[in-house]
Amino acid sequence: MPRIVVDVMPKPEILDPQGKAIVGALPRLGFTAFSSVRQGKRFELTVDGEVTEEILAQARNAAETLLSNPVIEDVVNVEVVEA
Amino acid sequence: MPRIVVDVMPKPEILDPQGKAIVGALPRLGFTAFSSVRQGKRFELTVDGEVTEEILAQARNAAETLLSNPVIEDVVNVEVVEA
Amino acid sequence: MTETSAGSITETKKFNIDTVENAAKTPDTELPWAELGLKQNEFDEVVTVLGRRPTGAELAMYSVMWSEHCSYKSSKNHLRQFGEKVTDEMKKDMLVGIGENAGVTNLGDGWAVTFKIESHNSPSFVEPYQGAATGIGGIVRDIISMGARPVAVMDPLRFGAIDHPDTARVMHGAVAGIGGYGNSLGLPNIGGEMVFDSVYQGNPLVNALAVGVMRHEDIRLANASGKGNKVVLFGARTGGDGIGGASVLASESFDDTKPSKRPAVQVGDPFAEKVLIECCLELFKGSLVEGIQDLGAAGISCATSELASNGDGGMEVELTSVLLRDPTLTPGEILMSESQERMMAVVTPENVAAFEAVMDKWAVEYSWLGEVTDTGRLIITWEGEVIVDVDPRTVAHDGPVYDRPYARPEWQDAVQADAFTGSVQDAGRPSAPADLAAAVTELISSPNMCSKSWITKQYDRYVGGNTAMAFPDDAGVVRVDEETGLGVALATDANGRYTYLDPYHGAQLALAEAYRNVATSGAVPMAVSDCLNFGSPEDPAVMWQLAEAIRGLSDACMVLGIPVTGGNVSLYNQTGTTPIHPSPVVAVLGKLDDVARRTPSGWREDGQAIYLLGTTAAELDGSEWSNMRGHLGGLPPKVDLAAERALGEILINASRDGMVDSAHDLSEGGLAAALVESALRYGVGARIALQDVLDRDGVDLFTALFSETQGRAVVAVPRSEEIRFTDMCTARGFAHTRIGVVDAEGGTLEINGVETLSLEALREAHEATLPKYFG
Amino acid sequence: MTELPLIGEATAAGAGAERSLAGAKIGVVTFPGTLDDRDAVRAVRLAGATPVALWHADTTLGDVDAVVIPGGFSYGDYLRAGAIARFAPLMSRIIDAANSDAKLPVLGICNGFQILTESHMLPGSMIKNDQLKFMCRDQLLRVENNTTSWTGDYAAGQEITVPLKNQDGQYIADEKTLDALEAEGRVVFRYVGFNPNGSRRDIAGIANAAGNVVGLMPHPEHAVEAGFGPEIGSDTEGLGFFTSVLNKIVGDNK
Ligand SMILES: Nc1ncnc2c1ncn2[C@@H]1O[C@H](COP(=O)(O)OP(=O)(O)O)[C@@H](O)[C@H]1O
Ligand SMILES: [Mg+2]
Repeated sequence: MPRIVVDVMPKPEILDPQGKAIVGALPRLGFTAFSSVRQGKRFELTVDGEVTEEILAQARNAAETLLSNPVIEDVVNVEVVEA
Repeated sequence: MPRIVVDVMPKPEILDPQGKAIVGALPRLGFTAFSSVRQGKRFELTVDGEVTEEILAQARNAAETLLSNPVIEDVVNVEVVEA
Repeated sequence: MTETSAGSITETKKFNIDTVENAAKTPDTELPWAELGLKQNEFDEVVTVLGRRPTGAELAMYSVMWSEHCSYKSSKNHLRQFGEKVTDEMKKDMLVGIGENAGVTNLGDGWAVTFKIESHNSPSFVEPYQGAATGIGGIVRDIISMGARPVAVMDPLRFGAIDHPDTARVMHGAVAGIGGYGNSLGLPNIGGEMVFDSVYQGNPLVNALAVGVMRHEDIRLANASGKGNKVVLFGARTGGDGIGGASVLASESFDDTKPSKRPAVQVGDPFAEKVLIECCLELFKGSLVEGIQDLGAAGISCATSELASNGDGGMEVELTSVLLRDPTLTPGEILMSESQERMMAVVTPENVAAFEAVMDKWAVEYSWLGEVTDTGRLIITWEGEVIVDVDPRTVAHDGPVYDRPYARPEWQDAVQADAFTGSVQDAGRPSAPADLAAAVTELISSPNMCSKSWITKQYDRYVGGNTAMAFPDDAGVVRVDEETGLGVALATDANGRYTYLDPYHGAQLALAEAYRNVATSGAVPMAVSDCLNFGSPEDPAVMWQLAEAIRGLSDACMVLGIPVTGGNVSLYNQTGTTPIHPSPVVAVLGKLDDVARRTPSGWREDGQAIYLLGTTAAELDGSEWSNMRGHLGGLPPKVDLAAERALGEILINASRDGMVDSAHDLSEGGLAAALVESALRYGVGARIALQDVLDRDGVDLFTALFSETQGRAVVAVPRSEEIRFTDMCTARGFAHTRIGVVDAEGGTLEINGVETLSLEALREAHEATLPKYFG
Repeated sequence: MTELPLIGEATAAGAGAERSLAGAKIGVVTFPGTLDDRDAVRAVRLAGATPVALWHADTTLGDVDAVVIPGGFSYGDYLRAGAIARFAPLMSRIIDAANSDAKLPVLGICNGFQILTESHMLPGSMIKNDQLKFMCRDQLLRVENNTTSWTGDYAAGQEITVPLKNQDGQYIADEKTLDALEAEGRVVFRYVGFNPNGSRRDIAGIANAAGNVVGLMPHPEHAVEAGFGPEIGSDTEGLGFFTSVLNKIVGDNK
C-alpha cells in the first residue's frame, strides 16, 4: 500500500533542546563529525488504494494543521512512497 | 553546509500510541483518506565540510546505536542532503 | 570550556556598529524609538540623561528596561503602598523585602524561605505549551538567584469558557507545559487554581509561583561589588528569542547578509534548567559567587544594569564574548534577547578556577564577559569599541513613572445595584429536597467547582519526598527540615468576579481567602506575594481597578499583619478594548513548626463532630451559584479581616493542640461545596443538620448552602476534644455551631432538607467535567 | 543543624540502624537530569543502610554492595528515555558488576528502568503511555516474584501501593520475550485493578535471569515514610525494596 511521508522539523531559529542533547552525546561515543543536530518528526500516512492529487492535498493540509505546529515547526517535505 | 538525514520509525509490529492518536484525530478534521499513521523521528546532522564515506559510516553507526533503539525502532533511511 | 554545540561563531561579523563616539558626532541620526515602544517624552528623557543621542545598543537597553513590564511605570506609584503600610512587627521576619528577585522570610532555626508569583499570560495564549513551560522556568530562576533550592511550584490559571473551541487548545498546552517543565525540574506541584470565564478567552492567565528554601548564610543578592571581580554569563546560549520587534534596529543591520528570522516564541529546555539549578547550588555551597542574577525579561540589559546599579556602580562588558545560538544577532539584539535558562554572576579572581570546575562538572557553558569597576558607569564594548556608556541606575531604576489618570467607571454603580436576589436569573431558586440535591450536584460539577484532578494528575506531587499536602487540600505543604518537621504552607487565590464588582474589597477577599487557606492547613501566615493581572492602564477605569486593588491589598496586609515581599504586575490583558476581570492573584505563605500537625480537608473518623465556624449572611452576588445562572452584579461578600484573623487563630491552635482532625474553609460555592469536598476527600460521608444555623443567622437552607459569606470553615472534632475546642471558640467569642457527625459507614452525605446524596454519584459528577471537555 | 544536602549528597545512616545493616553500602546514581536521587538516598537510609552518592561520570563503583538507579529525566529524556544516560562511564561498571559472579544487586526505578532496558540489562523497552500524558497516581501492584534481590521481604502475591509518575511508561516487548519472562518468573510486578499506561500483560517491573537486576516504573522510594507516601493503603509499602536488598547483602556476607 502506498504511503505519504510527512517530514516536520523545528524552525531553524527555534531552540531545539533535543538536538542539543544529542549533539552533546555524540562526541562522547566517538562520533565527532557532526557540528549540530536537529530532531524533527517523520509521519507515515497509509493510503488504501491510489494516491490521488486530492489525497495528496489532504496530506499537505493535514501536515500544516495537525501534524505540525506552525509557530515552532516547518513542514519540510511531503512525498509519496510506494510500499 | 551538507546535512545527513537519519529517519527512524517504530517497528511495524510495535504499537505506536502517537500514530494511533493522530489517525483518530484526522477524520474529525475532515481528513478521511488515511487508514493508518505512524510517527517516527527525523534527525538532521550537520557536517562542516564534505561528507566523506567515513563520515557517512559514522552517521550510520550513530543511527544504529544512539539515535534508535533496535528493540522498538528501525532506521529506515540515512542519506546526504546538500543545503 | 565545554562545547556542547560546535557551531563556529567566531567569525568576525560586519555590523554597522554604532559607537558612543559615533553617536556624539551624529546627533541627528533617525532612531526607531517609537517602533521599540518608547514614547517621545521617554526618548527625550534618554537623550537628556545621556547628554547625547543614544547608540543603537543603548536605545535597545532603555527601550526594554523602560517598558511597562520591566519598569512598572504605570503601577510604581501605587505599589509603593506595599512598602509603606508595614509595621515593625510585620518586618520582623522579613530578611529580604520588595526590590530583589524575590523576598526572603525567616523560618527560624537558621532556615529561610523565598517565594514569588509571576505571570506568563500572553506567551501562553500564542503557544500554550511553551508559554506556560517558560513561565515556570522563569519564576524558578528568580528563586535560584536568591541562593535557594527551589522546592515546589504552583500554577494559578484562568482560561476562557470551558466549551469554547479554543479553550481546549490552551488548556491542553498550558497544563502539559507546566507539567513538562516542572516535572522535569523535580519540583512537586503543590497547588494552583483553575477558573473558566469567557472574559479570559483571548487573554488566558497563566501565573506561576515558585518557592525555595535556604540557610540564612546562603542568601544571595543581585549586586556586583568589588572592583576587579569577574562577570560571567552561564547556561544556555543566547538566541534571538523575544526580540521580534527589535529587527527595526536598522542602524545595526548587516552589511552583507540579512539577519536570519527571529523566533516567534521561546522554547524551554527544562533539562538545561535542572542542570543550572544543581550547578548554582554547588556554586552557593562553595561560596563561589559574590552576586547573581537570573536572566528573564530584558536579558543582558536587565542583568548588567541591575547588578551594576545594586553594587559598586560600575561594570565593563565585552559583548562579543557572549556565546550565541544564532550568529546573526546584532549587539542590540544580544542585549535584548530573552533566551531562557541563563544566569549572570560576579566571581572574584581567586574563585575563577573553582567556578569553572563546577561548570565543567555539570557540562554548563559559560563565558567571561568583563569585570566590576568603580566608575559608576556601565560600559559595553564590541570588539573593544564602546557601544554603551551609561549610568546603570538610569537604565534599571530611574525609568519613567506615570501618574496615570484613573476614575471609577460610570457603569460601576449600575453593576453594583444589580443584585442577584430577585433578578431574572434568580427565578426558580430551589427549595424542595430533590431540587436542592440537584443544585448541589450541579454546583460541584460546574466548570469552576469540579474536580481538578484531570490537571493535577499530570503533575508530579511526590518528587523530593517532602510534599506533606497538595491537591485537593486548602494549601500545599512542603517539609523544609527532615529532622524537626519544619515546613511551609502556600495558597494562591483570586476572584475576578468579586474584584470586578468592587476592586478594593475584591483584592482583600483574595488575600483573605489565601490567608484562610493557609491557616486551615494549620500554618501561621507570614508573607504575601501577588500577581496583579489587569487590562490596559491607559484606560482610566482599569487604572482605577488597579489602584483600588493595590490600596485594598496593602490595607488588608496591615490588618492581617503580613507583609508583601514581592510580586509582579501584568497589564494590557485585554482583547480590543475589553479588559479581563481585574484579577489580583494573591499568594500567602505560612509556617508549620511540624508538618506532621498539618490539617487535611477531609473527614475520616466515624462519629467525629462537625462544626461550622462563623456566621452566614445572604451573600450570593458574584457567587458561583449566580455565575452558574449567568448573573454578575451586586456587591461581593463583606470583608471582615478581624474575623479572618480570629478564625485563623482558632484553626492554627486547633491544629497545634490536636483538637481537629480535618478543616476545610468555605469560599467559592459556600457550605455546599465545602461539605461535598470534605466528604469526597477520603470518601467518608456525614449526617448534617443546619437548623441551628438557619435559626441563628436568619437564612433559609438554600442560602445557608450557597452563600459565599467569608470567614467560615468546617472542622471535624474528635469526641474527646469537643469541650476543649468549643471552650476555645467561646472564649474567643467566635461563632461555632455543631452541624453534624462524620459517618464512615453510609457512603452518603445526608443534609436535613436535602435529598440524600450518594458519595459515589457525587464523585462521578465532580470528576466527570474536565474529562468530558478535555478527554 | 542539618544542612540542605546537594543532589546525590548522601547522609550517613540513621542513628537507630543496626550496625550490621548500616555497614551495607548502597550506591545511588545521579545523572544530569536525575530527580529522585535524594528520595532514593532517604529510602536507603530509612531502611538502615548507608547511602553512597555515585556520579554518572565516575569510573569506579567503589565498594558498594548494591546500586539504585533512580528516576528523573536523564538528559531531559529528549532522544528516548534513558538513551543517552546508558552510555555514561559508570553504566559500564554497573553492567560488569551486575553480570559478574558477585551479581551486584541493581534496582532501576522509572528512568532507571528505562536506562536498564536501553543498556540491554533487561529486555523490552518503554514507549509513551497510551493516553500520551504524564500521569501521577497512587498505584496498586502485585509482587509476583519474591525471590529477587529486591523483593525478599514481600510475600509472593502481596499487593502494595506505591506512587507512579511517568510519561514513557508503557512496557513493550515481543511476544516471545514476554512468554519467556512469564515462564521464567521474571515478571516481578504487575499493575492491579488499573493498567495506567497500556503496558503489555500489565507488567510494571521485571528482573534479569539471576534476579539481581530489577527494574520497575512505579516509585517505591516515594512510599517509605509515613505522611509522605500514597494516600490509599499504608504509605510505607515501598520500604520493603530497600530492606530486602539489605537482608540479602547481610545474609550473603554471613
Ligand atoms: N505586585 C507587586 N507587589 C509587590 N512587589 C512587586 C510587585 N510587582 C513587582 N514587585 C517587585 O518589584 C521587583 C521587580 O519585579 P520584577 O521585575 O518582576 O522582578 P524580576 O526582574 O526578578 O522578574 C521585585 O522585587 C518584585 O518583587
Ligand atoms: Mg528576577
